[in-house]
Amino acid sequence: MAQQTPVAKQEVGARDPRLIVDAASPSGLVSGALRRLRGGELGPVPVIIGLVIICVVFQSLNSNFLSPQNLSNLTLQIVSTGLMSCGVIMVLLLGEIDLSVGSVSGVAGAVLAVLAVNQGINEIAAITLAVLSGTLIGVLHGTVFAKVGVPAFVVTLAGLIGWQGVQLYLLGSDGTINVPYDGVIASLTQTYFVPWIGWLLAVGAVGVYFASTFLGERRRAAAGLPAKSVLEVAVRTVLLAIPVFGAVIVLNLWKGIPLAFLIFLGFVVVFDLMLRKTRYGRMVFAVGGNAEAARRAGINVDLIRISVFALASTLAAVGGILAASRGFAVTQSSGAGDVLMLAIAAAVIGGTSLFGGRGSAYSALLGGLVLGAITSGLYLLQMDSSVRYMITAVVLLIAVVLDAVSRRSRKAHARG
Amino acid sequence: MAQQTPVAKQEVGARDPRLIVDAASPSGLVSGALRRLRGGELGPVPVIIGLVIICVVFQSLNSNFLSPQNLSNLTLQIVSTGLMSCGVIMVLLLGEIDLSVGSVSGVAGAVLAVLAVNQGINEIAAITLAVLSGTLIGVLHGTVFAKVGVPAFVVTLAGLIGWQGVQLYLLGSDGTINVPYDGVIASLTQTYFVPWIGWLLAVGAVGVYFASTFLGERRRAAAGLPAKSVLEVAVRTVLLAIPVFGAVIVLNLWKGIPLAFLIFLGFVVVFDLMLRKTRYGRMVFAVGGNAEAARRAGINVDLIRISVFALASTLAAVGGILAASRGFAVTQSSGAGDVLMLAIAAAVIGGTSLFGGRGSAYSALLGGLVLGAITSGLYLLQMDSSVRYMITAVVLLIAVVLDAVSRRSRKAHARG
Amino acid sequence: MSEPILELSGISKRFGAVQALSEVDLRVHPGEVVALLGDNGAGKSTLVKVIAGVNPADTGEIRWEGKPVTVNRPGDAQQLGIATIYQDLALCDNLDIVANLFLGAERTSAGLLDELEMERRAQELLDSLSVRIPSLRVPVASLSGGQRQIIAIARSLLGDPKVVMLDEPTAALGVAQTAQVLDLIERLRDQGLGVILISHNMADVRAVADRAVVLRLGRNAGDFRVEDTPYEEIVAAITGAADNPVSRRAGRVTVPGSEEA
Amino acid sequence: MSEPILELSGISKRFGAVQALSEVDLRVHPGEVVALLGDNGAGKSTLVKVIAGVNPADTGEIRWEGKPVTVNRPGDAQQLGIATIYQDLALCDNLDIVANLFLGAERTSAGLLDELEMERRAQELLDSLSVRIPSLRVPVASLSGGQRQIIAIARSLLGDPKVVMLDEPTAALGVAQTAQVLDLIERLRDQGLGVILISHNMADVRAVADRAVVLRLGRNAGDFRVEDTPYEEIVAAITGAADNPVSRRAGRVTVPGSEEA
Amino acid sequence: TTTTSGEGEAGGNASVEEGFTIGLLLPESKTARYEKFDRPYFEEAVAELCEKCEVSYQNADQDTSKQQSQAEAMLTEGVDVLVLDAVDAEAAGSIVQQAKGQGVPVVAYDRLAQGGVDYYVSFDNKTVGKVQGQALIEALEAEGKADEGEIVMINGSPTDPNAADFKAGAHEVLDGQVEIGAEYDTADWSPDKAQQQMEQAITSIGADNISGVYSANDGMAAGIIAALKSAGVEELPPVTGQDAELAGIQRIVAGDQYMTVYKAIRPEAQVAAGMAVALATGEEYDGGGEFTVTEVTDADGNTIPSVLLEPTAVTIDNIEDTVISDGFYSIEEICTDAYADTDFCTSANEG
Ligand SMILES: Nc1ncnc2c1ncn2[C@@H]1O[C@H](COP(=O)(O)OP(=O)(O)OP(=O)(O)O)[C@@H](O)[C@H]1O
Ligand SMILES: Nc1ncnc2c1ncn2[C@@H]1O[C@H](COP(=O)(O)OP(=O)(O)OP(=O)(O)O)[C@@H](O)[C@H]1O
Ligand SMILES: [Mg+2]
Ligand SMILES: [Mg+2]
Repeated sequence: MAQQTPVAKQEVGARDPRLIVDAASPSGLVSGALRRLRGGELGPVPVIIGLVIICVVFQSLNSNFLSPQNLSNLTLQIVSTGLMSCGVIMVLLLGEIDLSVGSVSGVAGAVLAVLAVNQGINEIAAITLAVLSGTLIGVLHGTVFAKVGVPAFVVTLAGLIGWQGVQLYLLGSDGTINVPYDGVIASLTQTYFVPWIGWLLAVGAVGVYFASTFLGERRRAAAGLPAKSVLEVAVRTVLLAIPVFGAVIVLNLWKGIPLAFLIFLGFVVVFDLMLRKTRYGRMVFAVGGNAEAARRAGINVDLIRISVFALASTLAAVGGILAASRGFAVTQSSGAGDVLMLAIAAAVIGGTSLFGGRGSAYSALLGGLVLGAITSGLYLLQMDSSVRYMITAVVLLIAVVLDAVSRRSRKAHARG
Repeated sequence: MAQQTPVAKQEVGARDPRLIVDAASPSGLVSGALRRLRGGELGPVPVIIGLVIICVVFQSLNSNFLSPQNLSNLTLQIVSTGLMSCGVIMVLLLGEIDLSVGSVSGVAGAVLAVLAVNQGINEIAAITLAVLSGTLIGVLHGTVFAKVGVPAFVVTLAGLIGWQGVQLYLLGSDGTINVPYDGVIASLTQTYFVPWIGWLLAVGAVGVYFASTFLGERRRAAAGLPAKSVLEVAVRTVLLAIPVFGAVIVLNLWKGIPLAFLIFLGFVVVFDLMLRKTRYGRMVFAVGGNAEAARRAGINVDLIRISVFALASTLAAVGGILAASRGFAVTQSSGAGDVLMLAIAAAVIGGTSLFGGRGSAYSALLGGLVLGAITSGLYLLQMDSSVRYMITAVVLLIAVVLDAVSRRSRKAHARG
Repeated sequence: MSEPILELSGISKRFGAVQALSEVDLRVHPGEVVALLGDNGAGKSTLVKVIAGVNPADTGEIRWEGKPVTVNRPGDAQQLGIATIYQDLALCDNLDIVANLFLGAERTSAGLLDELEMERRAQELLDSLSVRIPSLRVPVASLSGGQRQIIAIARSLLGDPKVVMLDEPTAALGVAQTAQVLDLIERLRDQGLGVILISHNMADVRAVADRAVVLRLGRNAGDFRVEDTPYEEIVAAITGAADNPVSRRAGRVTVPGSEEA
Repeated sequence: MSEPILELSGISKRFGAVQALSEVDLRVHPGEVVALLGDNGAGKSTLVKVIAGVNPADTGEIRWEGKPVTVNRPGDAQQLGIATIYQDLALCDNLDIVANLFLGAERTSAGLLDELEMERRAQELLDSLSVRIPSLRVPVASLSGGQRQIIAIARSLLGDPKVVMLDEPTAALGVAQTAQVLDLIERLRDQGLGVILISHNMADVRAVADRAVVLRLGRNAGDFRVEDTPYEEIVAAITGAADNPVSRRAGRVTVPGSEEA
Repeated sequence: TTTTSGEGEAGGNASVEEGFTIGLLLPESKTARYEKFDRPYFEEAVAELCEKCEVSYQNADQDTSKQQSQAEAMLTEGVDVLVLDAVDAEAAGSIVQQAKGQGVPVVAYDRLAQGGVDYYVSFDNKTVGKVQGQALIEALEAEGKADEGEIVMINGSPTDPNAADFKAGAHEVLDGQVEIGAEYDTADWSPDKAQQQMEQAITSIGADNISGVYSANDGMAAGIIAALKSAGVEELPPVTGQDAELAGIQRIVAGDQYMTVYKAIRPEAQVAAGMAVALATGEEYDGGGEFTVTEVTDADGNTIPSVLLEPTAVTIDNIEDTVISDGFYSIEEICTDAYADTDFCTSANEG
């Protein structure tokens, strides 16, 4: 009765026969990419496609949309909220939420203005103190959350309200404080780099990416581990180089690369490296994925939580400082309104999960660009606010539908 | 070498010897309550204690705080946001979030005002249509979330923005529409019941509670299942009767029980029963606890999700209608501002988890009362906005610290 | 032999870059216990999920009582009469034991949940499986591993299934509970149900299974009458080699002194 | 015999209304494999978590190499040299296999994670346990039950522990993998480590354990030399009765025809 | 079986000798004027008229339902008269109704609350918009650019009904006189949003084509000027404003902002105090010889005795005669280090 199929004896450690390997050829790359597209494993690609669609549509409606001037403005418009997003992402990775980033940015702006303008302290010292005030606030939030056990939502809601009170109090009865047009603070957003610096940075970044990836894969191959082919590394480098060089060309057509945008990009890159390449980042992901497992692995979960909230508030403070720099003023409504919602939304649109353990620092950049492009385009088109609100909603949905659909097909595959 | 301890043979189904049973005596009840307090199993009790502390402090600072007039106002002040909270709780139980409740309440108000005032449609018909518009919106949100797979945060964020646009559009350039002072709509919040009706309702509610609990426990005992003693049922009934009768006495000292507050209470009670006693409620908890397990149990997860979003928007619409009734007007800012945050915060403060699967409809009432009491008390004390914001934050934290600490001790016990 | 109640042919299923199942066939007759065996990661649970409608197959055919059917949702399988105990149990940690047992099949009276009736039935059921659980009203998150598994097993007995699939049902169970579950499987067979049993415990398989189907790296690797086949042959089919850690270990233990470092 | 490396006395632990452990004692010597046995819900995993510092005991004393110690956090136990494999595995589902293996003990070079080195070590380790996993860079959420368990076991081998506690390590493992893990336990013993093994599989226990400590309803219910004690006596201690489902089943299977309905 | 809130007797039985309580409800805390000027001026004026009187104060943070709750708290406290600066004049009807129900008279302050108030004192919102528009046209004509280029209009919040009044007033003047190249409503009156809108307007119209900017208030003017500066505009076009915020005045001094609307808040507060005291003591308010009482009809057709004050456009030329001579700001406050070497400050310090 037995009908045994003969199975060849296989060496342990040999490549698993079930693993579908893409050939190291151009056609293999393409078929692999298609397979991943269908399987929803493409990471940020759907959102990038959404962004491209938004750009094409707006450009066809108003030819100024893709003009160097508008794109240059766009890069500056997203900086402040983008930095807050970057901090929010850290908190979202933990599976928590920070509602206070807007208020904290406002307080930091107020601290900066009071110190630098009213008290006449050296601007650089004032900036440092404003950033530190953000850090302190974050440590406070984190401690109440991690040590006392008040849900992060409530802690940071109290922060949202309370720091707004502090901001109003600091600004006093005059309300608005003007920041000088020509100081260090203003220069943060008023400085543009001359073309060759832009090119230097771009070529440097792409070169470092290529070299590190290429060497890394070579070392992997040498160690007998699965590695990407030279072709794939080259293709990836080119895919990176296109937007980077494109951005440099466009920005150089206007005033050059804005310092503030570089600061933002720098934070994104550093945070990305920190999250992916350091023990600290690994621990953040672990706590967000399964806090109890992380605790059992000997990770000091409370410390991670406190530090993440501290980072989030620090970044919010930096965002507040750049907002003050860009508006040449700190007002009682700095950081209020929909700043918080935009910061969280950028993170989520960029692909960071609200449920913890999944996401990347690049969400801040991508999501920020999507939201910034929508706003920028709609302002160019000049519509009634009621219509503008409705269209914003629709465009927002369109930008994420592609991502949602591909994610959904992955979810159908996920283990329950 | 073997040193076996003799173990008596035990009947399967007998009470487990490890289970600590509180004696059915007054001292047993007290020791049981203390044990639960230490173990953090007290449900809403810590928040109630927090509420009592807030009341005592404010009363000592301003003797009008506990005056019948202020308490009567308080009951009306929390109704509109409380109803939205009730809907938000449903969504939170699913482990999702609804950012659109404020905007939906505004749209419903606008629909109501446009139909009843501008179009002159019968007020009751207008109310029905406004509620239905809320339901429709909810179905739309739920469908995009459940079927297309866009994260609920993004769907309802688009809702938050888009429905505000619709509201502005409906209200047109005039902006505010006044609702007549003497119509059906206005009477929703302007009606108070004469004393005996209040007493009738209170006695009826307490009586029904006692009878149903008593009979239920008798049936359990008869079926050989662990049941509460008559003493415990009596104590619980008294603990319920104190606030209920107290509220009736106080409200009767002013104008009587407000109809709007009864509507709110009615929704809370009905939603609580629905969540705890019906198959639908069970399914909501199951989806919130483990959506994949619910799916494997044959539950139509998509349908549950859509229905929950529909309920949330329906309740938001009802909240919007009551807000219009209380303010005699629908404005362009109806439902905007911190309405959304308050609705979610009330749910969380009341003990509903942001992570799904844990919570109760009573959170809306409790959390609403905490937030309402803080606001009301601080208004009585008359402070600068800046100071008021700061104090609100501190009081908010105090109100939940007790709950957090007791929850934390439970969490330390939880299986990872 | 009677017509098979459930028959799969050519089932393939891919996850991303992994081909978890390739062209798998399986038949179950009424009143038959089929053991589905295979190494870790061989694709057993994936096959169960295909049949249960949790993860529908990419290609392949499912026949139920001879007729082709489509099983795209868990509800489809339940309607056919397939009850499944998943390896990961699929319990709602926030719900209590009674709620988990009756999930999706709650008893109601007058539209409301009949908690009394459900709790009574639950108590009966668990007693019959000789598990001791201090209280039926605690969330299942606080239960021990074996207690959780018993809850999952008890659940499948509530409906009136024609085929029961058990994915490693006794993995976390104590000796007494394992014996009860094996008794249970025999009772199910005697009632004419088809049973698919996944287990790594050869003793259990030999005790209750009629036929053993072996998967290896996602492919069929043998179909044996359990009674007629020596233990070593089945293990060799599972591991894919006659010289495997099991036989090595067996050899070593019987010849003490020949241990390698 | 040498001084016990780990000694517990009078350990009690309560969860809400359930007294999960009452006055439990336990000793482990270097180079000794102690099997911790008991029915489902007897309190075995709770005891393991007490020792590992996950859920500290309410009362009772822990001695390490003769000296009293306090173990309030998992870090404390790790510092003493206790490695633990939990029954619920405690993996981070969102992280990949390599990240899970090295969680809390990542290898770095120049401040950055040394992924290459970690992946190499991981591959070696898993090969030595003869598991086949298509790719080491998939999130553990997508692994099969047995694959997940092997990851958890492999983790404990990375440190340099003095006592290893394994809570049902082979429950989800295939026959080959189980044999490997038993080999592994013997290797650990031969290296002079103390091992606490929880298992419901009597065959495995008999194969590797020196001593068996039985828990019943949260209390000590026996301490046997495995070699000298007949199977039935241990089972009777576990179930608390000589007449239990195991013996009934054994009796019934050997005398066919005497089945009850 | 139900009772509805009954009408009480309108106030009028308090006396200045014994003192009474006046409730002051202001709409928001995010523009400087309310907490910095309206409240203290009003308290001063009351203290002058009635030594023993108390002023009970609340700020609604731009939220109608908050204001309603605050009014309720005051009625609970037992105030004798309410002075109400409504967040939303129309929606304030419910507050007026409730006050009347308890026999508490109401003075509508700054904005004409519906529901039949007893007195009204204000700078008319529409007039403010007209003053802004007029000033902008004058500036353009002075530069001879009235029919060159386009102007950009940045209005207030689309959800703030007062913003609609300013906008309507401005349009009345501007429409037909100048070409409006772009127009935006700004959520929350947010300076950041105003800045972004201005940037987009610059992109679509071109910086050189913008001859002037209508900004509904000073806060947004800050953002607008930031956008112009960032775009590298050297010669800023005239930018309007409102509220005479200190930062706004400083920008005017520095030559960045063209004008702001100054409302002489002190007389407004004095009139309101006089009306409140008169109502509480049951007398009639006659303007005390300084102000003329006219009549205004509200949307429900009630005739309200009112005092209407004129808003003033403040430019670099009349700062001294307005905000400084009224004691609104001192030279020291305006001429901080950053503005010390502007023409205005150097001449002010010399003179
Ligand atoms: N959702 C998924 N995504 C990706 N890969 C998956 C998924 N589910 C299963 N796999 C892969 O498919 C293969 C088969 O897994 P399956 O769970 O069916 O194994 P199994 O035979 O049940 O093993 P075990 O005996 O360990 O339970 C494994 O290699 C696993 O990694
Ligand atoms: N966090 C907790 N909260 C409440 N009760 C708990 C908790 N953890 C365990 N228990 C209870 O303590 C008892 C012992 O559980 P434990 O997990 O130690 O059993 P076990 O001996 O490991 O059983 P198994 O063999 O099934 O794994 C069980 O009745 C369980 O319900
Ligand atoms: Mg499996
Ligand atoms: Mg266990």
